Amino acid sequence: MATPTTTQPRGSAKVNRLGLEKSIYKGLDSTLCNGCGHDSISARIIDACWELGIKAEYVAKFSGIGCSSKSPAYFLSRSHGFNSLHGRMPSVATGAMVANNTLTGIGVSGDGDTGSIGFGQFKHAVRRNVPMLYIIENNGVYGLTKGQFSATADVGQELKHAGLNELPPIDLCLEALVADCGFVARAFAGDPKQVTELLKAALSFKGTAVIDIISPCVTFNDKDDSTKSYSWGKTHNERIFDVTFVPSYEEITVDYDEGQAKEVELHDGSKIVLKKVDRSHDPTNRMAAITLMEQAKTNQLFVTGLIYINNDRPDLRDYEDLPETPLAHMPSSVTRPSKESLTKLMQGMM
Amino acid sequence: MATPTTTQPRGSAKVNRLGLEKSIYKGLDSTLCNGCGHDSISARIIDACWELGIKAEYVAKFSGIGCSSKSPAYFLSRSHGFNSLHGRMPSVATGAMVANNTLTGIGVSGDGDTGSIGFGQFKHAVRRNVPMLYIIENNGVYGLTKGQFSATADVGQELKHAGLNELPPIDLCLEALVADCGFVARAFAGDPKQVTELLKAALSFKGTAVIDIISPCVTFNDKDDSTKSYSWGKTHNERIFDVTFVPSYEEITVDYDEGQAKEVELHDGSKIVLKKVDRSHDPTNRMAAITLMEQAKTNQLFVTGLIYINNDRPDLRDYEDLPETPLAHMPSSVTRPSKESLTKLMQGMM
Amino acid sequence: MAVEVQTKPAPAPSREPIVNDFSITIATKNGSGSQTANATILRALFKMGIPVSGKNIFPSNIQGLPTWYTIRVSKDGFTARKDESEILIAMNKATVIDDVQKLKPGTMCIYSDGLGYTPQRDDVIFYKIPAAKMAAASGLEGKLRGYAENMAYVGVLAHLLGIEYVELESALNHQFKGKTKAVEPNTKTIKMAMEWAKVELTKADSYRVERMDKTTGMIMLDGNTASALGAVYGGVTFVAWYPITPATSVAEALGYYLKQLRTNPETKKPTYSVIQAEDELAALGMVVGAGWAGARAMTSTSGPGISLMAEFAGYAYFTEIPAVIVNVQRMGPSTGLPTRTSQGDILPCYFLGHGDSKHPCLLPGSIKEIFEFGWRALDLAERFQTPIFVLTDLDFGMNQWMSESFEYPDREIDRGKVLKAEDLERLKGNWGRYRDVDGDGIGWRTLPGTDHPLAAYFTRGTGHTDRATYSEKPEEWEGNLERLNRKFESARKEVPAPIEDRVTGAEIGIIGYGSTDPAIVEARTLLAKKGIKTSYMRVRALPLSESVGSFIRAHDRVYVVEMNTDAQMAQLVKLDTPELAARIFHLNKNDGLPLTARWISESLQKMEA
Amino acid sequence: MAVEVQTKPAPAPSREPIVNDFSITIATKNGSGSQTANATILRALFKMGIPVSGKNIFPSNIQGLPTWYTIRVSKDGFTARKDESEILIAMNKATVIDDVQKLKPGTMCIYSDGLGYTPQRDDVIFYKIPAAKMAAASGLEGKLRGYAENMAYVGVLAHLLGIEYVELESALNHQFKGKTKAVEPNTKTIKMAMEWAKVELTKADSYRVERMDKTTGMIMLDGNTASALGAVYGGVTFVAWYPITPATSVAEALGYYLKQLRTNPETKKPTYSVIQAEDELAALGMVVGAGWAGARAMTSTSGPGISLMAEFAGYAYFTEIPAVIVNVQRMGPSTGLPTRTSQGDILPCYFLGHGDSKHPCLLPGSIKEIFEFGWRALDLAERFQTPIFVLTDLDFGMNQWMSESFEYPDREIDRGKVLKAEDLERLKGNWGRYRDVDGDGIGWRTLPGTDHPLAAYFTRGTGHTDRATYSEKPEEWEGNLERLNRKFESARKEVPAPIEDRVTGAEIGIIGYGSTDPAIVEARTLLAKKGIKTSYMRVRALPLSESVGSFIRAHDRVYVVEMNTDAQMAQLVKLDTPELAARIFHLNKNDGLPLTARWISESLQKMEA
Ligand SMILES: Cc1ncc(C[n+]2csc(CCOP(=O)(O)OP(=O)(O)O)c2C)c(N)n1
Ligand SMILES: Cc1ncc(C[n+]2csc(CCOP(=O)(O)OP(=O)(O)O)c2C)c(N)n1
Ligand code: SF4
Ligand code: SF4
Ligand SMILES: [Mg+2]
Ligand SMILES: [Mg+2]
Repeated sequence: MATPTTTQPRGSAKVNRLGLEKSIYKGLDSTLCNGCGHDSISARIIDACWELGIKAEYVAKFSGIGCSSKSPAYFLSRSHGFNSLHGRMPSVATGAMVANNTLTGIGVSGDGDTGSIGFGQFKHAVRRNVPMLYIIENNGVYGLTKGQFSATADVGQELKHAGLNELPPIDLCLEALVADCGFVARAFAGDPKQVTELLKAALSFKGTAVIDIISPCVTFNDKDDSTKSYSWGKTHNERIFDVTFVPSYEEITVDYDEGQAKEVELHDGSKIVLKKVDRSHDPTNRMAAITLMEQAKTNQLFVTGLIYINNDRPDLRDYEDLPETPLAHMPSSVTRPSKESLTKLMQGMM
Repeated sequence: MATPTTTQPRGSAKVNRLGLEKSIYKGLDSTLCNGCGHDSISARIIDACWELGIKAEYVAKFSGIGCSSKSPAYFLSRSHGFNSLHGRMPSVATGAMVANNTLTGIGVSGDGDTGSIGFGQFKHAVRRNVPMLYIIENNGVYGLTKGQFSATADVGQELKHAGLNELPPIDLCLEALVADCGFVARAFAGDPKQVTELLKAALSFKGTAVIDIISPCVTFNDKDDSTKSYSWGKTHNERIFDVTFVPSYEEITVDYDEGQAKEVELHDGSKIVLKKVDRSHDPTNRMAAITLMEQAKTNQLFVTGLIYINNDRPDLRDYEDLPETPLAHMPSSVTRPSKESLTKLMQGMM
Repeated sequence: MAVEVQTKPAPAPSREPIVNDFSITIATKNGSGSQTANATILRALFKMGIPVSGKNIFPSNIQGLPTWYTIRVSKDGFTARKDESEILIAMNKATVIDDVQKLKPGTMCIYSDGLGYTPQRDDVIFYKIPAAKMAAASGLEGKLRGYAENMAYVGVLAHLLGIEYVELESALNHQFKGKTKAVEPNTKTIKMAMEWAKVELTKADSYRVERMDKTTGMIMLDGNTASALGAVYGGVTFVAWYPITPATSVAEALGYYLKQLRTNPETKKPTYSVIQAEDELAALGMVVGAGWAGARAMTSTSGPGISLMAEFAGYAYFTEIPAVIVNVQRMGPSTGLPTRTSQGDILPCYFLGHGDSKHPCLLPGSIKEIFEFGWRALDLAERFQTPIFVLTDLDFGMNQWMSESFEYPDREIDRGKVLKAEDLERLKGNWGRYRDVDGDGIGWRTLPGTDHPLAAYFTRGTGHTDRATYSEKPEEWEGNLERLNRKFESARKEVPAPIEDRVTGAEIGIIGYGSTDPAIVEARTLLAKKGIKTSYMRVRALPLSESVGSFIRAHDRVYVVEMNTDAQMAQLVKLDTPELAARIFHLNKNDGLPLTARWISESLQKMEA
Repeated sequence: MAVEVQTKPAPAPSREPIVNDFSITIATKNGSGSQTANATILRALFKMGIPVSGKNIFPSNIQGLPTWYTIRVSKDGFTARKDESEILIAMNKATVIDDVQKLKPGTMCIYSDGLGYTPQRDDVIFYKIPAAKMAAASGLEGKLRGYAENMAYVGVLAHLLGIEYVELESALNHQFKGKTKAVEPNTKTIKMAMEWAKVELTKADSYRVERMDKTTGMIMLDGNTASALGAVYGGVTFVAWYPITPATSVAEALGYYLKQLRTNPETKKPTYSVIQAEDELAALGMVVGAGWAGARAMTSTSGPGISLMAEFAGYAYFTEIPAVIVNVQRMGPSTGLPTRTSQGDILPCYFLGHGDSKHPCLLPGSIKEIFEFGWRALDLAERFQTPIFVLTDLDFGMNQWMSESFEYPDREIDRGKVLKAEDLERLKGNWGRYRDVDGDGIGWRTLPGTDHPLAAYFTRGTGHTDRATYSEKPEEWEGNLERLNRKFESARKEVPAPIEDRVTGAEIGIIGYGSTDPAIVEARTLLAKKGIKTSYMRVRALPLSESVGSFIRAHDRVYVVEMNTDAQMAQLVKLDTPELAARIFHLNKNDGLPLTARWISESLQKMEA
């Protein structure tokens, strides 16, 4: 599953631009089931961070509860991790990202964690534009509690114990869009190249970047007719773009025909190059993105790629007008007003 | 504010088809502020129920917490009321509507109640298609706690203490649409005719009928430049239709030009007649509805009327395959299986 | 086939056969399908008339982490966990060294050759079995082949202990509901393994089983099934729930049995509704809504769900809406150990909600009682118009227990005080929702949809008069709260009373509850052997019965045995009988494993010393 | 103008002037703008050097329902509520009859002619004032005219009691920050009313005020402002909150003062962040996230919010993340009486969360202490790496109190045990997040972003080793919980100790806490007058100090005075000192109104009898 990309050090280079080997970006051994989609996403996160030369010490990992939410233990062992409560990752990440504005945030959640119990927090975090990568490892099922339906299960989906699902699915990309998310993507865990490139782009995005990754649960929901299975994914994955991420410190070397590709520049000067594959879609057009997702939902299409990007929204750190020094490191001399100020206040209250 | 409609008893008739005077449909005296939009909505609920000849004893009223959520005390005193917890009206109504499938449910919530703390429950209730009228009395502010921003406040909205809002608003109609709601409408509390007709239509709808009613808070958010103020509403209210509701037991007498109106028939045989007013909009087209709301949100347009209607989704009572006898009245002879059945079970476990 | 048997005789001196009195631990990996094998052994023993119990010590993981299944075989009928096992079946490479380490001298170990393990102890009898080869010979493929490995140890164990093949076969038939296709490959492997063992192994240990008649008329099942059945026979009509270990199987069993027992035979329609909510706040919200509208409504959850239900629990307490909340306790605080047992939610449930809230809690102490309290809880909830918590735990809920057969409810379903339209007619509408007309603190309620112009009232979490209208008046607030306390006192008398075993001459009393009962019962026999007489009171509900006081008064020292960190029941006992506090001692432990008789008896002796 | 003055002399025999010792109740409607008027009276009296306190008894409504504002004037410095007022200003038609009914003989009532009320009692002195007319004469329009009616009673009262006009004027200037445009219409009306009263009224009552010097150096403010200021001077850097009465003004004051005091003068950037969350679950989640990342983080809420915070509180307890939660208590259970006071969340906060969770709670007993505990709570949270609850209540939080000036914190900000990159270098990475290296149960933590390859650890609500890796091992679980209990015991010694006033020869002890302190202090003087000596211990935190036990031991009977239904503190005291339980008595009342000295003293005497 090696994923050669433009940003990876060339040739036989075993170290990235920080001079680190990829193994440095690993985590503990996974305790998920063999073949679980979540594990391949962890591998892609490791790839992306290594390739980008991200300093893991400045990354904070967040998750809720579920098999998916366990995965932050399985990548970036040099990063602080916060395995929070079921559905509450968004609020925790909000607090942490405001407390220290130098951190890069990576959140991993599940479809149950985000779509059911955490739905409100998810929508509000997106609305606030909390600067973080928000990955949903979407398997249409509750893995850790052994196979109940999640809210992303398709109508007609069947599970061993839970039977047949009749309720319409929540489409988390559509939900993110409607909540004014500036970076919305969908991918398939079984498509390593696309996942890695999207992760890299998302990690450079300023604001909440939501990636809904269909990540098969091999134990409870991998029957061929499930839209969240490997075989469905493999046969139905319809990439709208061939995505390539070009970090700010590299030249674009990927070649593409004019007119067939679109370049989107991010705040930090990096670029996303989108080569059109099949249908024509303008990811900078919000209405087009909504329409695409709505169609995909109605027709059970598995379109993947960068659905929407908008660089223009302020993020939460802008809204909060954060100073350069992280709140976490604000010295006491700054945080405790002077004795005189108190005396003055007291006089005003006399 | 009397609202003559086709369904109201003609002439000087003081009683409806159940032979009841309108006063029977009143509630206690309101304790809301003079001029509060919520009170005029209560008056419209009274109108609608009286005009339809609904038997109040079979209605259950639900609400969360807020000024808006107090209002069920101020209409239909013959109906049981359930003033629940902040943001939790949807779950309570879900349980009650399943427990007794003969009840008509009227829920009243606020923008804070539904859009902040109750956002997840709102979306999930809509997804389940809980059979009920779900009114949001939307004033863009927390009234009862004295003037904080709610999540529907527009960018640039100013409040005395809270300052300036910078976060993008949640559009509750759009949210309902995306959650597969089959009846989505927007109205203005200062437009009695439209509110009443929409309420009547919603009360006859099978499934969740969401009406987002802009309902000015005269105490905390009625400045002219607020999109939730009376003056804004009056000047910007752009009705997309002239809505008339014709109950099943009446003939259509309202006249309209062919081609200029659309008739939508509901499950119970009643009809909604929509006379086009301004822009052309097909309320049976989901994508059109989403587009309209998205446009309205982006351009701060105040389009009102029936945004979307879809009679085809099963409601929660269908999903649950409820029997004719309400669960609440299931006799013990039915609910306690026989002694023999237990003996047999026990033998199977020996 | 290469067979290795411990040749040096183990240093066990006597070699007298040990019959029907030992524990077996089967160490495997999670998700390896060993449950069927273990259940087969358990059931075969059970059907041989031998008292057994089976406990699964499993990780919070789906596949791959270590799992230990323990079967206790006890001619005396003890079902508590024991500190050690005499027989180890080692099937997990990751733990085999540790697992063997824990064995006492003279015990035995069956291990798979697949582990690449070489025994390092000579005071334990080892039997190596070619599990993988046997499984290959089964002709099964893929995952199923792994499962067959498990049947290999079943066969070998059966041979060594003398478990009857016919009982193994019928156990498999029972599990697979007679589906030959599923049963056959398993029986085939078992037979093969038994044959192999007969030929290749020399029995060097002293453990055996023998048919008895101690399980006649008994059933075997897990507590969550009992919970579900209790509710089914209690006439539950509405269930809302959210998945959480170890409570999930309550709702799943409800779904299963309701479908079976409560589908209208004519219309094929359910006479109930089960909804998977989006979280626990919504689950209890739905239950409260349904209970208000007149359904018999319940939910099931565990620790984190309890925390999330706090606001609604307080609401239902104050607005007086019936609701049943089954809490299958797991280890907390926080996410804690989701697959380990504890009794840590006694205080949190009793006082759930802000302000002065409190709730009756039922504390079943056996599987049979879980069934009984399943239906009684629904009656009590409607009678007292209040949330009723039923607290079991993971040990009860998810493990296999032998139990007396359940008794059909001995009284009619109690729907509590509900006024119908005709009652209102009779009363000429002169009623108040929260009026205490009967002196028990319980008002009469009406249900929405009641066809009477004066039936309606307005339910609110805010202060109210006895006619349910809004009130902030100090006297009315106080009066209402006083009535609620009166109602709580009425409940004290109606909830299941403690069960006592007073022993004449005993200075020591033991108070216990819930799943620790089997360990306490056994500990008392251990203590008795040491000449220490003990009385025993098993409390079965909160608020505590007044008889707790007289029990304490009758003894010099009373030990409250429980499985939590903060001695929660001991605290409540002291609160109710402060004047006796000096006699009350904490005997609590909370490491995730069910208490053992030995721990109780030794700790008590230490404290006595 | 028509003036009606009580002509028949009231039956008061002596007619000695009553100076600086009475209460005034102003009965109005919510939203009628009377706050300004009442605050003006209060402040003018305060600036005349007379001890005063002001309490608003208001409804959960924005406009129209009855509101009573009570001003106590007490030359002896008592600030507790009194059971009755001697002066009634009746401005609300809906309540005037009831309000007058409550007056004792010999007292007085000023009422507006707008009520259409005719006095029915001849044992009370009535003054009718043409408030509407005076307001009309003010020249103000609309809403403002209504407000002017309020200034009419200010003027009349000022005349009758002798409140100095200059102080009224300067009070208005203080309130309107000197804005003449706002001040003027009010002073105009006051002057007019004073003039009118001088001419038209004959003083028939005996109440008057006289300048004193008892408030020099004192400040006047509400407790929520004190809370906010405490946090500001405690160096708070992150606040997340959700609006709820009566806690909202804590966050609002935080916003106000942080902006003023903590904006970087050069960059104009805030050195803090305040976020209005979508609910209380998110509010505490944000605080926990921020605290984990190293911010000094807090939230403020009330009852329902506490319930919703249960899961996160347990999480933060178990993962050991600092957080401060200010709970401005209101009446529960459930929505209860959102605008009435109570001390009903003692148990719920102490035990918040499922499993064996518990939390230090600070219980400030004065406005000054609210400020002090505001900053100390942040220190304690970071020192003990745990949630710290600060419990005040509506009475403290939203009412106007006179207070000693606040003292600047007497010690450096304590950021607790945090390892930096250089520390890790020194330790060669040999550290464990949950390792008890100092014997106080508190481990060392690192913050995310620490530039050292071994700085990271994984925070989880599940069982963990002292290196924060996942563990289900029984010994590790137990060991961790034991350490947490050790840490809790360390906290017991560090939280604010009780304050005692032991009286020699006193058989009776009183234990109290929080906002009931003024009533207890006054009650003790009443009791002393009856010859009943009492000692007093004001507890200031949970877990309870060990000195509580010795206090109880030193007295025969100890009364725990509190304002809740279930005598929650008394329960905790008993739990900590069960051997003394027989001496501990409950003296609790919970009707939504602050306790009065008379109630305490009479109830105690009744119980003594
Ligand atoms: C408050 C609470 N309720 C329930 C649970 C039990 N629980 C653990 S994981 C989970 C669902 C996880 O599903 P998803 O987010 O889809 O993750 P997956 O395991 O499928 O990756 C649930 C319900 C919990 N931990 N906390
Ligand atoms: C759990 C909880 N948190 C906070 C509150 C306080 N509260 C009462 S009403 C309200 C907001 C109401 O706003 P909205 O729903 O918009 O209703 P409005 O008053 O504007 O009609 C809040 C936050 C509460 N009652 N419960
Ligand atoms: S149960 Fe499913 S989601 Fe969980 S680890 Fe296994 S495959 Fe992955
Ligand atoms: S505060 Fe606003 S929302 Fe509340 S009653 Fe008054 S006008 Fe209505
Ligand atoms: Mg999932
Ligand atoms: Mg609002």
